[in-house]
Amino acid sequence: MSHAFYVNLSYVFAGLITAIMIGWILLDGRARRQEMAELEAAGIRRRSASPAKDAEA
Amino acid sequence: MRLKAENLSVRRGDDLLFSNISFELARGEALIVTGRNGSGKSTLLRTVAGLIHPEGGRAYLLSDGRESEAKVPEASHYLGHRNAMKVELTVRENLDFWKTWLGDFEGGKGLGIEDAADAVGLSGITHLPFGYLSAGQQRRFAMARLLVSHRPIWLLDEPTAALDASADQLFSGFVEAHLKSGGMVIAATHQPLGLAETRELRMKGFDYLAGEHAA
Amino acid sequence: MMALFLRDLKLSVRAGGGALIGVLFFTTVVAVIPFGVGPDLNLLSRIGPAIVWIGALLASLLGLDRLFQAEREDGSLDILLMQETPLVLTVLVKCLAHWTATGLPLVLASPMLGLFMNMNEVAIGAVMLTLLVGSPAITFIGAAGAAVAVTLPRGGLLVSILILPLTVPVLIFGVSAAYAAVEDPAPFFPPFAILCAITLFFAVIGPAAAAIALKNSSE
Amino acid sequence: MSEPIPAIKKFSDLANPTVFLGLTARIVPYLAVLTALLFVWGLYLSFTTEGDYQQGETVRIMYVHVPAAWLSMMCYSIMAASALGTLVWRHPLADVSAKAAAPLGAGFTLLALITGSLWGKPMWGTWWVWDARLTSVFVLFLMYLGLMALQRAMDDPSRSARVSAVLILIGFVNIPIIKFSVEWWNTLHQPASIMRMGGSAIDPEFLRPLLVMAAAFTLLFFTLHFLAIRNEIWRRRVSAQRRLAARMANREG
Repeated sequence: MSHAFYVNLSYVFAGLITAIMIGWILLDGRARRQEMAELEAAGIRRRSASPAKDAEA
Repeated sequence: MRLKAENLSVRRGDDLLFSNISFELARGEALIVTGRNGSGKSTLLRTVAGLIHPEGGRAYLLSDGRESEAKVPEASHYLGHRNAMKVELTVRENLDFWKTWLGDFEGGKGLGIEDAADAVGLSGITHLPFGYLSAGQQRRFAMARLLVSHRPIWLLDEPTAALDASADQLFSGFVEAHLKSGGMVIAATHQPLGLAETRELRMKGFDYLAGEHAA
Repeated sequence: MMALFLRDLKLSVRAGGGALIGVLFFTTVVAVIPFGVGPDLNLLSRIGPAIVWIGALLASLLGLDRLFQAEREDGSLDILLMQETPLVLTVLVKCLAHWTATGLPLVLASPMLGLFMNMNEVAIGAVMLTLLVGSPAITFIGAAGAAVAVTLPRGGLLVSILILPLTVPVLIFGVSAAYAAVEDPAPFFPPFAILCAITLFFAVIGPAAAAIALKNSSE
Repeated sequence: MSEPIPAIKKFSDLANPTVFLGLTARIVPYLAVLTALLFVWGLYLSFTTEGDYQQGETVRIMYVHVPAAWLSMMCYSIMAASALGTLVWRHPLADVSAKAAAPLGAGFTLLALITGSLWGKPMWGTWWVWDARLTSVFVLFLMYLGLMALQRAMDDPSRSARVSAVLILIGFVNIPIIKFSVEWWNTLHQPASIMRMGGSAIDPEFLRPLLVMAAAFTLLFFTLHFLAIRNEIWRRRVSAQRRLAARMANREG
């Protein structure tokens, strides 16, 4: 096999691994953001349901 | 539909834990099994649920006077000491799984996940992992499992053990509603469930009188 | 059934990286071999397929004891048992989910270890293929062992000891098929076909035995 | 999440996760753009410069292999520093930083191993040899995976923090072994040529793309590390808020 093959393959792997890492971090961040939004929504509903109790706490 | 148990006997080791227990339940009837620890209350329930093979006797369903094709375990919910929920999954994932897995027995329909959570007084936290909840909350969601899929027979083993008074009341409400809609309940308990009309089966260990109080 | 499969998959992903630990164990077991036998590349490439297979075998035994024990501890097993769905099918689905979560990553990691053992491309492909076909058999046998040991408080080690002798045929034909692909005189297909047959055989026997054991496990 | 960024009044404010999140939100876009620009430049350089007369085209693999190998060690050093921060100063962000770095380190180490293999095959005729340099880098990879498994296995971050910090520090022994393995033992791997006593031994023709790529990879690492720390802070907040939500639901119910 030609040397160019190995060279290109190594760049492909480099691209692949960095893409996986970037993708994982972005997706993870998005999932956390969504969880926080979900909690926020639940929290607001709880507060509006019983404002007096929340004020005490 | 009627649930009939004939001459159930269960052996543990060399001894008979109980023998020749017979009872019959019609729609809307409840049977409370009482007795001291070790008298075989749990074992009786597990036998009816098909989890223990009885030494003798059997339990079956009667419909229109004939023996039904459906087996008792399929027609029953069993709520044991453990909650049958995974702590790693969220409440919704847990209930969703049981809802799809169990399906509905003919003649009824289970509640939606959120409605069931609402019914046990814990709406709005179904997105939390089950393991984050307190013991009392976990127990309430274990009850919610009974609501999300329809089963005519409820087998309840110490259902109110980890519950405070208000949840206790809540649960009695479920049982009563279930009975009103034509369900049957067999519950093993120390404490009274607060039900108005029930029959009682007192387990006395080995020297009991067979099915004395049962119909 | 799909619900059960997805639930089990979710559980094994969430609960402490099960696949990661399996792959890590696999890699470590294979990686210590060169330290033991010395870094002689010819020797390593000769014993490579066998080492990778043994490593995969041991790694796939790791989480098996939890297959039913976890269900039993939280009471889910009772409810699964009460359903009229054939219990054999339930066990089969659980096995498939377990294999997807822990066995498949091992298969995917095996080419890397093949390189470390200085195996050539054909040998690596053969090992990967035989592992893909053979490792489900280990899970199926393991299910039977896990079901037998489900009531024991410390069943973990016992499961491995019970299962290991039963997996010997899988190992024999898996390794001989892998070698047959590399060494010319022996044909690749016959041992590979036997390996497939073993997996199919255990796919029936394993869940059936597990179902019988589970039915009789509750006290 | 666009939270107002509190001004940094005291040095200790840096320990505040909220301040850190604000800082991240401000810095990361610039870092990302800079990284991308450096990568464009570096890739352009690495494909246009001349090949080596000895190694031919394969010298281009060096432009990814060496930065990845460098990062695999730097990442571990950062984790070791974070572990010290956890154990000595109990810095609240130190454990978060260590946990966020582990998968990145594993990724770059894997990249170094793969590109090394791809370089070794045409040069040495084999994908892998069990020599000191390669083995010690492989051990580093296993350590990253082990640390990830450990951090994931424990649910409670405050408990897992100290345990994994101790483990990280023990594993740090491996870093000097990797660094000096080419000098202590005879290996196939060529010795370091950039950073050594008596000046660089490498032709400036190769040095320029290598340095640009190294800078690009390093910036990439820091960008990702910042983002990963942010994710981890968020994960812990979510977990804390969930427990709170469970408690509040109980009080009302």
